[in-house]
Parts: sequence; C-alpha cells; structure tokens
Amino acid sequence: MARQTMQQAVVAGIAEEMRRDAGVFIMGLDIGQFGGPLNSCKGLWEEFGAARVIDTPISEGGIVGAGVGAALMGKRPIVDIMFLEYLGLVLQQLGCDGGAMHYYSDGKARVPLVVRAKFGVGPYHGHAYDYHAWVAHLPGIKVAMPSNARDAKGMVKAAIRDDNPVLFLEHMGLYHGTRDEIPEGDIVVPLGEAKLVRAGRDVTVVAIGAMVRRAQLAGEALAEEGVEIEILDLRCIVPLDKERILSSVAKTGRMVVVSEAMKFCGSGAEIAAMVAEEGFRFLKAPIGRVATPNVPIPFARNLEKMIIPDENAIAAGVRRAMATG
Amino acid sequence: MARQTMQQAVVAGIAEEMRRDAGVFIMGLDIGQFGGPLNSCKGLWEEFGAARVIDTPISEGGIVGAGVGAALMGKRPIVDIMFLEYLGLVLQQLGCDGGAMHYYSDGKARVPLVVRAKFGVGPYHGHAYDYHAWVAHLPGIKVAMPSNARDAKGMVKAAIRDDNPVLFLEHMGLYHGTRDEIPEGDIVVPLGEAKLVRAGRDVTVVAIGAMVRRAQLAGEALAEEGVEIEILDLRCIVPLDKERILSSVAKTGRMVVVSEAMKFCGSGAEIAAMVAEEGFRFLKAPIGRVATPNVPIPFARNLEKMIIPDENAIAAGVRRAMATG
Amino acid sequence: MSNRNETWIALHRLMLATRELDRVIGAADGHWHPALGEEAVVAGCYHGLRQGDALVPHYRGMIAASYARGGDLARLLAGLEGKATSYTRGRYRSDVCGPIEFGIIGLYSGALGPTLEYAAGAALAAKLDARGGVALAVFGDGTASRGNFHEALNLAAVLCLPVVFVCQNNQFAISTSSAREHGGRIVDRAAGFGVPGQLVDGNDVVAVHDAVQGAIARARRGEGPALIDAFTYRVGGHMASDPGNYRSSEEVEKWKARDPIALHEARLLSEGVLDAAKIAELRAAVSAEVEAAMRKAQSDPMPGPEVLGLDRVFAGGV
Amino acid sequence: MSNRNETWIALHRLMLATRELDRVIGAADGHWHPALGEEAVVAGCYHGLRQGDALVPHYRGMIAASYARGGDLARLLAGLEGKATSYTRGRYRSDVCGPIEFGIIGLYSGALGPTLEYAAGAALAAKLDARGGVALAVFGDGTASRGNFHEALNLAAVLCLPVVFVCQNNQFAISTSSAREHGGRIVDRAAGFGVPGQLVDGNDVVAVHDAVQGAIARARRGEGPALIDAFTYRVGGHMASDPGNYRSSEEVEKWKARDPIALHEARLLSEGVLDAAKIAELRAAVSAEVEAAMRKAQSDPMPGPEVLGLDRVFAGGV
Ligand SMILES: Cc1ncc(C[n+]2csc(CCOP(=O)(O)OP(=O)(O)O)c2C)c(N)n1
Ligand SMILES: Cc1ncc(C[n+]2csc(CCOP(=O)(O)OP(=O)(O)O)c2C)c(N)n1
Ligand SMILES: [Mg+2]
Ligand SMILES: [Mg+2]
Repeated sequence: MARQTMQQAVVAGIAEEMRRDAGVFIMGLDIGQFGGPLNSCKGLWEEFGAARVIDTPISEGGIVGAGVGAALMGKRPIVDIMFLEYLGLVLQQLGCDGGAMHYYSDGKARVPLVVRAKFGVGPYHGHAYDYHAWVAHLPGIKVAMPSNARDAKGMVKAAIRDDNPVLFLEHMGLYHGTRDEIPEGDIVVPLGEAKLVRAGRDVTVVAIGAMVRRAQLAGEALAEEGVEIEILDLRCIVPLDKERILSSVAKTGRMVVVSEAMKFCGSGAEIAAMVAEEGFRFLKAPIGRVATPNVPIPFARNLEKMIIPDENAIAAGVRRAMATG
Repeated sequence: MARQTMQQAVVAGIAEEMRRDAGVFIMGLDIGQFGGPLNSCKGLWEEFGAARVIDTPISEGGIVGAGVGAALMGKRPIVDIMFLEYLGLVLQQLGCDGGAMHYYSDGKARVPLVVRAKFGVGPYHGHAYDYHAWVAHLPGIKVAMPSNARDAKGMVKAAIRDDNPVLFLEHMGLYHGTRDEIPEGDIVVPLGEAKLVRAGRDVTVVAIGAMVRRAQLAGEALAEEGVEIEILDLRCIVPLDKERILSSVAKTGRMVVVSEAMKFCGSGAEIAAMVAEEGFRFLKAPIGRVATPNVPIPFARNLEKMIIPDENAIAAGVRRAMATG
Repeated sequence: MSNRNETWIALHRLMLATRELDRVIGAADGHWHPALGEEAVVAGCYHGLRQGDALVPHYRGMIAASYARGGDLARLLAGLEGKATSYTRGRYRSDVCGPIEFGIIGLYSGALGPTLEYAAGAALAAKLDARGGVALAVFGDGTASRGNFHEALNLAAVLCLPVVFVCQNNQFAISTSSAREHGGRIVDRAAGFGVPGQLVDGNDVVAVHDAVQGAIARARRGEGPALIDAFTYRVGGHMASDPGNYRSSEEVEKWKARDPIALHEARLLSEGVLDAAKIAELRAAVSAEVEAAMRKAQSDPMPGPEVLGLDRVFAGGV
Repeated sequence: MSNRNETWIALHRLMLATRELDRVIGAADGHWHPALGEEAVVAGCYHGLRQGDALVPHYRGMIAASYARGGDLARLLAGLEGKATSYTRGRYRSDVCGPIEFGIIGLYSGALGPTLEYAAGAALAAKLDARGGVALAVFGDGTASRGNFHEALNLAAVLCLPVVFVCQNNQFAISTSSAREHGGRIVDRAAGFGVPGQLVDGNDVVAVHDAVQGAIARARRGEGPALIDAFTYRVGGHMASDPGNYRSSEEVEKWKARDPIALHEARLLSEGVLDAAKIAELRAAVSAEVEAAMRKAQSDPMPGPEVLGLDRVFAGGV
C-alpha cells in the first residue's frame, strides 16, 4: 500500500502501463526534464527517456493529430495537452475524426489514444474551464474524470488499455490534495461504472470530480437535518452508467445533478434529461441541477468562489428537491 | 412581397444590412465571384465588390479570428465558414475567446460578429454534422437556426445588428426547398423568441430547423388519431425562450423534444432538463427526446435516412408520451 | 525489361487509370472531384510505396491511391455511393477515404488539414519501431493554408520524423487561385522549418516519382522530413459539374497543352520503352478494367440495416 | 532636445519600468512571468504607437504594454489579483490582457495563438477604414509553433493587411528551447508567405524600435504585413518561481552580459544624451512610481458581488 496524491497515482499508473507495453508512449509540452506543469509527468522522462516521453512544440492540434496517427498505426499514445481549456484546439482531431474512425472503417481502424488534461478551480489560478460536454456529444470517444487518487490510477490504466480515444480529466483542486491508500498490484477501474459513495434513501445526488467531496460534505450536513442523500460518483460521462443512476432514483424518487462545468448544455443536462425520459415514473420532485452558471469564470478569487457549487449550494439544491412531492 | 427560398432570403437580408451599414462586410472561402457553396452569397460580390465581399484562404480559425478582431475594432463582420462541420476549427476564437470578451472587459469590448454555417441532412451529401450544442454551452454567444425563409431573413438581420457573436445556422435541406412569401420592408425577427406553429392541447413538441416541418407532418397524422400536438419552433437555442416552452408544457403536461443533432449532450437535453427542473409540476409523462443517435453519420443514403428523425419517429415519440400519465 | 522501364510503364498505367476513373465517374456523378491534368502527381506519388508504409493521400486522387495500394477497383467504386460491397459496407465514402487495411489514412470528416498531422503521427510510430517505415502525406495547395500544415511540418522537423509531404499544387482551391490563397510559394515554406523543399514539375510523372522516392529514401535513412511542391494545374472544374468560369480559357488551354499523359507517352515512345501499339493496348486494357469495375459497382446492392450498428461505435462494442 | 534623444529616453524609461515591474511583482507573486532580459523588445515595440492603432501584445510584457499606451499603473497592478479598482473591476486579469479602452487586444483565455488572428482582423478593419491605421502583434517564439501563426500571416499576406508581427524570441517556451520548439528560424518563415522578414538584435532597444517603426510605416503606406524576429533571451525563469534549471548557467550568464538596459545606458552616455546623474534620477523616479503604484494596488479592495453580473454576459444584457 502506498499513500499517494492524485498526481502521483496518475503518474504511477502511466509508468506501470509503459513498463507493461512498449507501445505506450507520452507526448506533450514540457513533460520531459521539466516534469510537466504541476508535475503531471514527474519522473517519466528519467525512467523512460526522451524517445518515449516526448517534449513537443506548442501545437496542440498537431500533437493530438500525431497521437491519432500513431494510434492508427498500432501504438498507444498518451497526449498531455496541459489544460482542458485548450480542448477547442484539438476537437477536430480528437473528437470529430478520432471518434469516427473505428465506426467509419467498419471496425477496422482503432484509435487507442488517451488525451490528458488538467482543469478545475483550485489552488492554481486560471485554466479552470471544463468543456468536457463537447466531447461527450461526439460518438466514439470516452470521457473519464476521477474524484480520488485510487480511481485516478485505476482509470488511467483502463484508459490506456482501451481501444478507443479517451479524454482523461485531472482536477487541479484534487491534484496535490489529500493522499489515498493505493493497493499494490494491477488495479484497473473499468470505464463506465459509477460508484456509490454514500447510501441514502431521500435524494440521489449525482456528482463527479471535485464535486464528489463537496457532495459528501453536503451529505453530512443534511444528515443532521434528517435528510439522507445517496451519492453516486459518476467517474465517467461516457460511457454513462445509466443503470446505477436509474436504480438509485428508483429508490429515492429524487435527483440532484451536481456539476462544476457550466450548466447550459453541460453534461448534467444529459443526465437530467435521461432520467426525465427513462426514470420519470420514479420521480417525486423536480430534477435539480446545481452547476456553475454560464458566465466566463471571473478572475478575482472571491468572485470565482461565488459561481462554483460548494457544499452549501449542493445542500440547498437537495432541500429544494425535498420541498416538493 | 417576394417569393424566396431560404438561400435567397438570407442573401437578401445580408445585402440589406450591407446597404444600411457600411461597417458590415462578409468574408469566407469562395464567396466572391464563385458565389459561395450552394450559392450562399450569390450576388453580393457583384453588388458590393471585393473590398466588402472578401475571398479568403482555407483558414477557418484565421478568418473567424480576423472577424473577432475586426468586430472589436467596430466593424460588423460576417464570416461564412461553409459548413458547421468545421466548427471544431473555430471554437476557440468564436466561442471561448469571442464569447468572453464583453464580460471580461467589464462591458467595454463588443464582438458584433456573425458566423454563418450550413449543415443538415438534405440533398447535398455530406457535411451534415450539427455541433451547435458546443457553442450553446459557452457564455456570451447566441445560436440561431431558422426553419423557413421568412424567419431566415429576419433572423440574419437581427444577428447582424446584435452586439454579440451569433452562430447563424442554415439547413441545407431547407436551403433551396420551398419558397416563402417575404413581406417587403425591414423585417427583423428578434433572437430568442420561439414561435407557435401549431396549437394543440395534448403534447408540446419543441422542434427547430428542418425538424419543424417534420413535426408538422407528424401533427397532421396524429390529428387523425385524435392527438393534438402543440409545436414550438424554437428558432434560437441561445437565448432560449424558456417562457414559451414552459407555458406550453403548463397547458399540455407533456413534452417531446425533437432534434437532428446527436442526442447525447445535445441541446435537446438542455431543454428537457430545464423543463424537468422548472416545469416538473406540469408534467404528466416522461419527457421524450427524438434525436439522431450518437453515431457518425453513415454515408449510404438509406443508412443516413434511418438515423435522422422523420415524421414517423416524431409521431412515435408523441404516442409514447401519450401512453403514460 | 529494365527496372526503369517497368517503373515508367507502371506510372503510365496509373495515370491512365486515374484519367479513366475521372471519365467514368465524372459522367455518373456531378459531385466527383476529377484530377484531370494532375495525373502525374497522383501516379508519381502513389506508385512504389513499401508494404507497411503509411499513405495519407489528398482527397483528389484518393480512389487512385487506394487502387495503387492494392484495393479492388469495383469495391472502391462501390464506395462512391456507399454500397454494401464497399470496404466499409456503406458506412463511409471511398472518394475521400481509402481503406485502412491498405495502410491508408484518409479523411474521416470533411475537414482538410488534420491528415497532415496524422501522417506525422504515423511517422512517429514508424520512428519508434525503427524498421525504416515512412509516411507519405499528399495535400492540396489550398489545404496548405490551414494551420495543420504548419503544426505538422514543424512537429516533423523538430522530432526528425520520417515523413514526406507533397503538395499536389493545382493552383486552385475551388475558385480561389494561388495568388488569393497563399502569399509566397508553398516550396518556400520548407526553409522556415529547416526542412528541404523541392519544386518539381507536377506534369512530369517521372520527375514527381523520382523526387518523392528520393525524399522517402532520405526519410528511411533517418534524415527527417521533406516538402515537395509538385506544381501542376487543375484542368477540370473543382467538381465534375463545375464549369470553372472564374479563370480564363487561355490559361486552361495552356496547361492542357502540357498534358502529363501525352508528355509521358511521348517519352515512352522516344525512349523506346513502348511502341504505339503497346500504348494503345495499355489504354484499352485500363479502360476496360475501369468500366467493368464501374458496372459491377453500379449493380451492387445498398447495405441493409444490419450495417448501421449503433452498438458498434466503440471498439469493443457499445 | 532632439526627436531622436526624446525617443531614446522614452525607450529607456519604458525598459526601466518593465524591469521594475518584474522586480516588484516578482517579489509578491511566484506566478508572475518576468520579461527579464527582454526589456528591449518590450520597450522597442510598445513605445510610439499612434492613437487608434490596434496593439496586440505578447502576454509577457502585457502590463508594460498597457502602461505604455496610457494605462494607470496602479489600476493595472490591481488587475493582478482582480481588485475592484482594476480596469475590469476584477472580472479578468491584467497580466495577460490589457484594457481594450486603450486599443489593446489581450488574451481573453489561456490559449496562445489566436491573438495573431485578432491582429489580422484589426488590421482588416483599419484597411477598410483607409485612414492609415495599423495593428501590431507581438508573440513568443513558442507561440509561433501554433497554427494560428500560419493562418494569420498567410491571411495578412494575401489580403495585404497593415499588420506588423513581432516575435519576442526569447529562445524558450517554458522549458522548451528553440531547437526543440521549431525547425528553422522564425525569421525564415516570412518568405513562405511572400512577406519581408527581418532579424533584429532583440537586446538593442533602438534596433528593435527602428525595425518596428519601419515596418509600421510600410504598413501604413499600404505595402502590407511584415515579420520581425526580435532575437533575445529569457534571463529569468518562465515564472518568477521557476529556477530554470533545464539550461546551463553559462548560457544565462552569457546573455546577462548583454543586458539591454546596460547597453542602452552606455549608448545614452556615450552619445551624450543623458549623463550619469540624469540616468540615476530616471531610475529612481521610475522605481518610486512603480513601488507607489504597487502599494496602492495592494491596499485596494476586492470586488463585491455586484461585479459578478450574471445578467451582463451578453452586450445588451442577459
Ligand atoms: C477545413 C476545410 N475547409 C473547407 C473545406 C471545403 N473544401 C473542400 S475541397 C476545398 C478546396 C481544397 O483545395 P486544395 O487543398 O487546393 O485541393 P484541390 O481541391 O485543389 O485538389 C475546400 C475549400 C474543407 N473540406 N475543409
Ligand atoms: C495554446 C496554448 N498552449 C499552451 C499554453 C501554456 N503556456 C503558457 S506560456 C507558454 C510558453 C509560451 O512560450 P512563448 O510563446 O515563447 O512565450 P514566452 O513564455 O517565452 O514569453 C505555454 C506553453 C498556452 N498558454 N496556450
Ligand atoms: Mg488545389
Ligand atoms: Mg519564448
């Protein structure tokens, strides 16, 4: 057992896969000797050398495109684009083209590519934008977002072994935060399985990434009011674990979807719409969405704090859900 | 009164605005002497010359970026990117940067930019993808999609006069189709107002673009079964006309959202989620979504036809909504 | 027959096939993008690649590229309408995307540009394997205005990747002439990346072929990428249905007079590689082959709903 | 005082301010991106623009650019933390985005590259107005790897836009040295767009200023865009907190010895523009000004919730 931060766990997972499979390599800006922003690749260059830990120019489209090309030729590239804020620079290659190749080739092309990106409001001021819904809208590409170090390791390993492009998201607010016990051995967390992190009878709270911990805090506060929420850590937006969501709502009859991404047309809308369509018979109350409003993230720390959902906002959303039905 | 196709109406609207305001100009690929793919700019070069109808290289990011820059300096550029399929090439400039400038500058910057794009399954085989949800997810930019020639003219004029970036979407299946009577004079259709195109008591059908006509056909078939649907032509995704949607659902208690865009994380999810949150008390049945499944649009015409919602799929969605509650 | 003669005949055969494809498909489909006048670039590039090399063709010439790599012509033509017999069973179009099973990376969307980056990535894979593999990327002069060109060339230069970039420079991007498409010459962009640039007569199939093969050999030796500007002219319209009236007929006629097939035919005759009878025979054989393939493709069935495969979007299913 | 002398003193003043900003901000904020060693490029570019010209600065040097255009130093520094007194009242950061009211187009996101396209667009607006306005875009050598560089330069070339592109070439993009960032030299990219390219000593403020002003004058005359490669060195770390240990200290020392401020000071002395006493006076004045502004900024309040303005995202409201 090792106690590791999310940053350490992700790097450890990548290193294990690079040891296991000579076809795995990683490229990105400043990931070599520099170790990557926020140490996102710390130690990889020292162990695997410049041939497999490749520093590149500031050409996000070029390196994701090169990742697609190398993946088509049988490699398993990992591309670190630094920040999810740059997703708009790579969407064509990663999503539109990369996601379609397997299907369009009638199953003959495979694109086992992982694109890593940091995001989220946290101690690092800037680059917080979370645009993952764009990729989730596209066919043929998976979207993973761990909420803790253990899952981060297991999910990055699953992502690397996956034969599809995977967007792997690392929240900067969780990155160097608390440490988790990581079991020895080959832990792999299959993509597409949500995790029950708190059982409860009253309201289903669907959260992801940094929102999971905040939902847990809200859950503790609400318990004191006698409200027991059930929290699902979604872990992946694609594939979406519809079964676990629906069966929880079947039990509670109420749902609040929590998201750090902007609300309008965010992936929280998909989850709410899915339940409004497929789980309507279970619902006793409106489906609440607690999300960042559609506003450019303001820079001043205090303004920034006002727009990102915290435990109070989540608890308030739950209380609204309890107030009807 | 002139009888015009959507293509003619859009061009006429642009020409009127170019006559009105010397700051309006248009740029894009092959829009000059060539007249634009599908005649999207036919006649503009002849009337306004190469200084205001500007042919550009194949540099979608560059020309949308140049549009942003010119707009910041007080012009009112229109950029024709040919096809919405290329949205991924311009998202940073148009959406992430362009949409944030007004807010981030504390209201001092204005980006009166219109980006036009054709899309949709129709007689033109290819370039059908509808990625508008990406832009709708971003703050500070509007998204307009007319369903008929008259609205197209009024909306393109409103878009040009708007002080925000607007993504203006032209469906290729409607482009050279039926002609509408276009009243003389300065018709302007404000962005953000949905239109009631069929009144009915049983189910609210929210549609947009080419789906409006199909919903109307479904409405006729359903009427023979005694089911009266109320059809809203959304016209804009941003701003979203929440009031009209909610008041229709308040009346009918049922809603089906129809969309040619892919279902997962599409804008139809936002509409469903909004009603599941704010109109839950009206709902008697699950909110149905009739949309294109998340699959790369297959090329064979018969396969393509299978995935795009038609009047039968819409009617089936309505019948499902009627079957419960 | 000497090695050189064999190559020259093969080049001629591929040029003839390219032209026959234009004739036969163009008659059936107004949306077809003919390579009329550009056959020397098509044949010069696509003939003679090694098994295992990655080929990233320009869309204009994609069917010829797929054929040159061993694709079945009838199946390729079936892909024009998405017939069940095509390489993707109708899921995708063959005119912009060749079969991946022949090492071809085509356009998987309508967007021009990213394929240059896929070529760089394929070359990176080859470099990691260190077995002398290369990637060949062909693209239009208009496509060279996209930022992807810049990022791909720079990345290839910095990482010293075994990739050859060839601009099929037909001087037009739809209606946009070179002067309005790019400042400067494409070939002069090479220096900005520290990469050798070579201008070749794109109407001389042997010149194109030799330049491409030379650059490929250099790349195989680990000496890095190269840019070739194969300068030619789009004699036809952008599409079969495009009258191309945005340029003078004198200009078109001038270039027609430098027809690459006629030029090479004259060389084959003057160098005694083939006589007139053999040349006519070759033409007739190619023509018959293309026509037969087209007839077959046209009578092939459309795919059934089982091809749709909504649960086959991801590798591994769902 | 002669025109030349005035300009030289103003350039010196702006270099001194740039260095003082680095010293004062760097001490307070480890995330600050110092322009240490690059002051000649900063001052040489940003001094002397006309009212109405569009300025699109590099992020490194943004505060100095905003100051040079007339921004209030205390308000600019207040923007480092998003204070209520800053030009955007805290909605956005001043270190990467100068106030639009001074004709500055900054970075409205973290993405490097698109600003070159905004500059081309601002130049297009100026061209349509035909009143001799120009746009000046400054960007890093690392940024030059982005496709935006290519698209912006090509567009500017083809449309003959009045825009000057200056590469603040400090030979590093974070830890990535020139050799690993770009094949070839930045200046050599100009020829590929048919645009004049000029390499200048980026440690000589007069050389930079003259080159930039020359290119601007040319652009004003309607002769189109130009690219200037202002070659210098990033003496400091990427951020104030970066030890920069991915390069040799000899290399750093070598460049420190060519300190642009010392070089220009020597010239001011030897040409008799200023004597030692006047130079010391200038230094002290600039230092006092920057320190006072910083004190003011640091004591300013953070914004209240009224600044949030969720209904002010769109012009015209909502
Ligand atoms: C990114 C992008 N923009 C626009 C188009 C539309 N388009 C299709 S072909 C073409 C012209 C391409 O010119 P070039 O690269 O010179 O190839 P050519 O047609 O001359 O063979 C254009 C603009 C596209 N396919 N992709
Ligand atoms: C598109 C993009 N990719 C990556 C980054 C992260 N980043 C911030 S500064 C920087 C280095 C920029 O290098 P250069 O353009 O040479 O400017 P310098 O820092 O040397 O002044 C990078 C990579 C970014 N801001 N934008
Ligand atoms: Mg061309
Ligand atoms: Mg630099």
